Amino acid sequence: MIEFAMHHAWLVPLLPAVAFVIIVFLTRPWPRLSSAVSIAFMLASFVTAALAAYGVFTDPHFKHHPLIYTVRWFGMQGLNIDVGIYLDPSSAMMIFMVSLVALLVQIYSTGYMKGDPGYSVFFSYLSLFAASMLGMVLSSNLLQMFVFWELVGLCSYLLIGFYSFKISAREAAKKAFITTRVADFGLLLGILAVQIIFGTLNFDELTQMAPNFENYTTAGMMTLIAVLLFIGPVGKSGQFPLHVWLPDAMEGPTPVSALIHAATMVVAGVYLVGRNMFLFAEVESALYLVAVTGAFTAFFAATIAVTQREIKRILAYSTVSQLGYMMLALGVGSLTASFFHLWTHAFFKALMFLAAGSVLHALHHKADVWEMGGLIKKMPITGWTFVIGGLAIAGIPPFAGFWSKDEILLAAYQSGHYFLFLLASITAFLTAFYMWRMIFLAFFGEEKPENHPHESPANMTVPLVVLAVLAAVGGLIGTPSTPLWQQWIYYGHPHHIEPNVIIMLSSIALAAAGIGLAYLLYVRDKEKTNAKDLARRFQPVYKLLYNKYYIDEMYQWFTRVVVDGSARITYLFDIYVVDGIVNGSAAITKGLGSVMRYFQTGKVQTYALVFYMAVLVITVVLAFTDASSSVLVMGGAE
Amino acid sequence: MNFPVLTICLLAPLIAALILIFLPRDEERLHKAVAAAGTFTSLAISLYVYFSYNRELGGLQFVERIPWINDLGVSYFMGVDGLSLPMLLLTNLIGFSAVFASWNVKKRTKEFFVLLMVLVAGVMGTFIAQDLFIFLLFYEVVVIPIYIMVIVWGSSKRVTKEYAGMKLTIYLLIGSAFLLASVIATFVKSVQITGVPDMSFHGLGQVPFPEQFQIYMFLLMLIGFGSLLSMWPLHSWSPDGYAGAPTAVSMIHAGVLKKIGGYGLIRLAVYVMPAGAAYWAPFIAVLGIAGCAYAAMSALAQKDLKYLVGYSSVSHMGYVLLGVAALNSVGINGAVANMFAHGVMAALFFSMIGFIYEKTHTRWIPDLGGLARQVPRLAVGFMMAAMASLGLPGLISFIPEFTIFVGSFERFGLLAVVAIAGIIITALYVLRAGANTLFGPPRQEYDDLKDIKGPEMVPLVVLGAVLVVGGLLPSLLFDVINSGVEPIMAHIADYLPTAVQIGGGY
Amino acid sequence: MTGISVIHYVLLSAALFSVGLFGALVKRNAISVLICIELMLNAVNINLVAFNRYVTPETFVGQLFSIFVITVAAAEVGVGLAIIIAIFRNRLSVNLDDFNWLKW
Amino acid sequence: MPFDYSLITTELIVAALGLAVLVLGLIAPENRQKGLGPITVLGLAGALAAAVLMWNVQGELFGGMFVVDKFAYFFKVLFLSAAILVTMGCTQYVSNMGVHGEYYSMMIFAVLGMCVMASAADFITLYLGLELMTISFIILAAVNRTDGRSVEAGMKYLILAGLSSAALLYGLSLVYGMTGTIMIYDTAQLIVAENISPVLILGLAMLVAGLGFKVSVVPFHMWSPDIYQGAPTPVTAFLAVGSKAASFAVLLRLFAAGLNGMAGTWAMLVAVLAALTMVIGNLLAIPQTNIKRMLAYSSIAQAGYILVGLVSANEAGIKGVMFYSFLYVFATMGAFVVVAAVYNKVKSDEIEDYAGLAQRAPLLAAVLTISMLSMAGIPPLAGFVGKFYLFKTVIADYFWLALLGLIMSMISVYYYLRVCLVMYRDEPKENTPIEIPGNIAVVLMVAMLGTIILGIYPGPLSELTNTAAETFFLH
Repeated sequence: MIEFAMHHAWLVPLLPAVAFVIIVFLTRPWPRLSSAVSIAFMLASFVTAALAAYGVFTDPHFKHHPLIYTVRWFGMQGLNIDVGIYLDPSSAMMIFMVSLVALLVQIYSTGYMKGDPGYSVFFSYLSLFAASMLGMVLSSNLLQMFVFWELVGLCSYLLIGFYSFKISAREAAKKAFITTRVADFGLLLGILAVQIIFGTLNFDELTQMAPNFENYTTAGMMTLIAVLLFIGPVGKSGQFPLHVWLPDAMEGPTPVSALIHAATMVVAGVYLVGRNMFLFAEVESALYLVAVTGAFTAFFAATIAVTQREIKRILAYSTVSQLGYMMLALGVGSLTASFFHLWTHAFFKALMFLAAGSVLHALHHKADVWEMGGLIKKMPITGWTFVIGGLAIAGIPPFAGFWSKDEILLAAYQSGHYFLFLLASITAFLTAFYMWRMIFLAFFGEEKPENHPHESPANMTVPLVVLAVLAAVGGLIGTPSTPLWQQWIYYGHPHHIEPNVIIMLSSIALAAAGIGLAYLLYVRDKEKTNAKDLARRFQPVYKLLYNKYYIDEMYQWFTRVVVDGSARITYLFDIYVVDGIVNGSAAITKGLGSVMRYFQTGKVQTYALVFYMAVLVITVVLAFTDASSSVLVMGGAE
Repeated sequence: MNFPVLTICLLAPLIAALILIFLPRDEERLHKAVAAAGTFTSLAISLYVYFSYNRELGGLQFVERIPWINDLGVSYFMGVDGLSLPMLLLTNLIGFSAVFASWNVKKRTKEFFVLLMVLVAGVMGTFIAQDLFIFLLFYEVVVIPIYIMVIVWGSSKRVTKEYAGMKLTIYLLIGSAFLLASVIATFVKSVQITGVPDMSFHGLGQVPFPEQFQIYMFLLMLIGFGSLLSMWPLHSWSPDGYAGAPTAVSMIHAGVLKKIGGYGLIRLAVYVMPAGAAYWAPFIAVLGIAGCAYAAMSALAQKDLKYLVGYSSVSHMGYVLLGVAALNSVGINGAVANMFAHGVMAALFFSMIGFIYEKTHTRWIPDLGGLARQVPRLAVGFMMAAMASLGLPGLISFIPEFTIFVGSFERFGLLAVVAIAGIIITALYVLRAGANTLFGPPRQEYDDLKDIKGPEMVPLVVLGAVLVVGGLLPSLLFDVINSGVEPIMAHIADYLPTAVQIGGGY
Repeated sequence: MTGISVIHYVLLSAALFSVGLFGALVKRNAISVLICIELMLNAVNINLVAFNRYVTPETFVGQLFSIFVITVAAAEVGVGLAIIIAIFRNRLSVNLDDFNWLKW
Repeated sequence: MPFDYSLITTELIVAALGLAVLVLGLIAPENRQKGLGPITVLGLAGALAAAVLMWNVQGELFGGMFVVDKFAYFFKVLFLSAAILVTMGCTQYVSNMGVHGEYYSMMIFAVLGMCVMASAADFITLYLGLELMTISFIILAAVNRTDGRSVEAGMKYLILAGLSSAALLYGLSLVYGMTGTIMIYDTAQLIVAENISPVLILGLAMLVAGLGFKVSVVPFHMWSPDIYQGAPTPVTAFLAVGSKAASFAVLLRLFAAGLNGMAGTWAMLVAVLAALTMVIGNLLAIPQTNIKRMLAYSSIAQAGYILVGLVSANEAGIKGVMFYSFLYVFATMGAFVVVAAVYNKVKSDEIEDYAGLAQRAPLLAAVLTISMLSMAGIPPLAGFVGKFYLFKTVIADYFWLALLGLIMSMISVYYYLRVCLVMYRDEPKENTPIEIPGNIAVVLMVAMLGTIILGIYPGPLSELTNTAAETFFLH
């Protein structure tokens, strides 16, 4: 059974794809049936994934010898591409996590999306997404990965724009697609360079070649490749400066935000960098770039999150920030820490999104946390699971987030990038603060009389509970005392970082301080005067943060003025210059014709005159150009 | 002699046209049925040929050869190889779909379908003719039917249909004058050199033309085929022409007719004049790249859907040129595959735009919006075409583009990056168009639109299926193409600049 | 006869031809123009006869030719006059400048 | 010296027919005059049969003044076919005109003149044939006495033809003076590149002008638009085909055979004139609004293309000229018969009155379109193959000429398509279909099928012209 699952791991992505096809072509008119099909296939996929993962994690052989099955996809002289599966501990972990979260989100959606006219379509998209995401995780080469990478992007586009009749959703979807497209341009270039330089895109072959890259190319080129490859993840994982689409992506239905824009798709970038660690590891500078980008993004997004008011936006910026953590970990060389955080983050962030969805569901999509309050009384399950998520993300032991975040801080510290470590630590404080600011504002304090919240139905709360459990205990597999994680998921050789008590304690302290500050400002201070006062006192800073550093505006300006402007200029050039030449020559031809026709006067003698003038001209020209006739003699007559 | 499969394939639409001529004027449904039957026959035959073609063997198959004009060394020489086969299939896919995309034509249907059948047969002929002269006979068969179809059934927007039709026709004809001149010169030169007239592509390919001669001739052929392929800056007929043309013509023109340019460039110019190709390749690459970027930028400024797709197709043809210019196996494979992919995609795009125009009477993007709610199936077709246009993996156009990028990146390095950047702009305009047409708040005036159904679904189903199947199983396409490209590459290998050592360029 | 050679005849013929041509170009009356054309044909006849005399004295080819020319010219004039009558009936004019319905 | 008069069977038949028709026209009662058309057709068909049957007979008459070779037969077949087509296709037009006897007899005499021209091997025969044809055409142009335009055309043709004959004769006399012979094939031996005098050059220029006038080469073309427009349509058609082809036959005999020795002098001249002719003919056709006038300019352009065949002055070139002339018969006849048929109904030659022709008479519209496109040289119609044969002879030495010719022929599509535009796009002014009588339909089908078949399968005609061209230099 396990054996079967491992050797048929392609079933994992295929099953949801089948569900997609069935829903689109057969069951679309029957919503309940569609969701049943979707969930059934997802469950099958999850079981297969779990079995396969179990198989991998029980045989240490796979630590160094991934299970690879490939078939030829297409090829020609100079370019041969396979498709296949690449099953190693990392991908096993990912398929387990992705299929699990996807399954839970689908179950949750049966409640959340109830009655929506696009119910069936929604489930078909979710299935397609799951298929693509799982396919990407299992990819055995870069091109295949890129294909699925784009497909998850497509699903993201479709799902963000699910309420496409809303202009904001439409624009957000477009923005997401285009922003990631810009990034994918870099990724594509990187892939092309790899193909041309190494002649293959297969991970197993590249893994062998990368350490000896001097045989193929220069270190500079190698760095360039790594940087190009990294651009893709910058877009997909919402790293600065291409993070702008992710908060807007919250226009999609909340289950989508949970699944795609928190737990799975956005970590694809992290996964891609991790998967290609063999390339990045060869070039120090590229790795450093990853680290800096990650750390800065983490901090930067956290500062924005502090001032935001909409519940999903806060979560979105928090996601950006957490993704920054993961990148930082990769950058400092710790695949272990990065993927560990990826793992825990998936659970607690999905949990928080789903809980937020539950809140929105109850409040009829009123999103501003300042207009909520005291929800925990009416919505205990949602509230308490949210609190668990909050504890996890803030880094309070023994919740999952603590262990993974600690691992990252530790890795950063030990890599010697103290500044990055400092930035990460501050971020930890900010994270705790803004998260708990939100929790306190939304769930505690006074109830707002205009709200009539009610607890969500079981199909929504059950996934919450499951995720809450995972968020609580999911980190226990990687504690210093039970370093299971560290033994399985690593790059090169297992990390045996000595736990550093000071760092551990300081991170707890920072988290506690953040929560405490939030408590002081938003619970103790019933009127929130201090908070408002602070905002007023630091008005410019507050505005800057609240407006997300005006990056969106800059991009908009760039698109509107530079891109559209040059497009307009090109077009005008086209119709007036390029086409002008064409029309001009046509006009000249026609004009010549209509002018010359007037030589045809209709008078016989004009014609005769032209006739004999021509004879004269021809004679003269021929007599003067023909060499043999230069002697003026009458040859035949003499 | 074998059963003349290809001739029958070629004649089926012509026979349909002949039957149509003798049908009464007002039997509209019958006209459509006959046209559909004719194109379906061709489609079925070409599918049969495509899948029974022996890929391992490669080379010309289904050959028919009858001496035709002895003093010119012309023979009625039909056959398919890996290069013509996808194009043959493409022609018939689009021809068949075009009949159904024209299902709502009400005006003078008899003439319309007669001309359409001639059009399909003409295009098909160019792809299966293996003799240069016969190729030329078919090359311009289509020009006049197209003109008449544009002026009678076309639409006037930014430019009048009369202007569009005339521009399309005269532009392409003048381009072809250069081609004809070079063909005549090539023929005369080949007789001078070998003493035996032979107009088959293969025969001409064996003639050792002097290098200088090849260089001149290649330039002329490039002008000829380039204008048909809407190579920048010879592209300006294309957006206007497509905008003026009726749906079926836009489909066939953008879908396959244009591809004759790329096909001819490979089949004739590169194959017969390899030294010329090697000489001009960087120039072609620059034009191709300019075309990609320039047309993509122009497309971004468009508000009329047909203009948008018109410019977009110019941009995509830039990729084809780039692939050809790479002059390596990968690049040319990609170029041919991209022609196929773009053909399917453009035809689908134009047919969907045709339906939108038919139903809403506008193609002006700001006047549209929210159609996804009112006509969901139409929206699906539109989005599929749009996604294929921006090169979404999983649809047919990604792998060809990728292949072209590999081929050209290898040869031209940084230069190719500009073209690859075109994918961003493409995404921008395609998504904008999709978003502004299909999404957003539905408009009241379109509330009672009828979604496409019945025969109208055929283009979406046929072309959409090809989009997806070709995207998932690119080897279906590439194995065939490769079997045609390899011999060409082997043939011209001696003339090519020494291949860039892998990685050596950096 | 030493003073007169073929050149003189040729020059005479050329002069006659030119006079005829000049007349044909400037005269407005259709009949005058026809007569001028006859002059030009006669110039040709001079040429033919003179060349016969000086170049091929042993045959009569040139003279024969000139007789044919005279005959054909007569036929042409016959047709010409008929047409001029026809057009005069139609337009009440024989002025060539009036015959410009067909132009451009 | 006994002459083998069987060699001129064709001419004899035609001459007899002409006289018979002339007499019949005078004695036949008014209501029987219509019968002259079929008689003419039958008689010409007999002559055609004779010419075809004697294809393999060769020889010469009258001491070499009249040669009978395949080249001559080819052109005779061409003239006779053209005459048959035009007579058959325009019987209605002629009876509307109300002139029968003169028309048919003059038509036949024009054919006789052409046949003589095709066989002419000396200056006298050449001149006689030419004048017989020209005078017949002068009468034909003015044959519609009640129509001012027709008479004006006759008048103009009379004067200009006279002037051009004078130039031709003057040129012939100079050549005679310089060489001492009037036999074309003898001059070939006498004129060599070394002894070209200015007088000979003047003669050459005169010859070019005189014959250039007949084939309407720019700048000797100016008569043709006026006469084509004014003359009755069948006359125009026959003028465009027969007169032009016959003059090309003479032009080839005279230049390619007789003056071959000084080809170095005139080849470039002819090339330049050909180029000018193509350009001017096509450019001036663009703004025309009368279809006959437009076709006149277009036929000027056609002359430019055919002239290309003369530039190389070798067998291939002659073959090209013959091939093109033959397919030009079908194209021109198709076009003009349509014009005549439309005129019968619409009483107008203005292009705008062709509105909706595609709906009133699809066959007429289709034939006109196909004929015009064949003239433009669009594959797969005959014109393309013809151009291929013509331009292939010059492409090595005069590449610019070939390229220009091809470009101009593509530009010509512009004005042809304007006619298509009116015929296909516009709605007809009145909806009554135009009936096409059987004889016209036959002519139209022959023209259309000829154009298409010669385009798709030119092999047989090509071989025929090859053999005919081979006999050209065998004297």
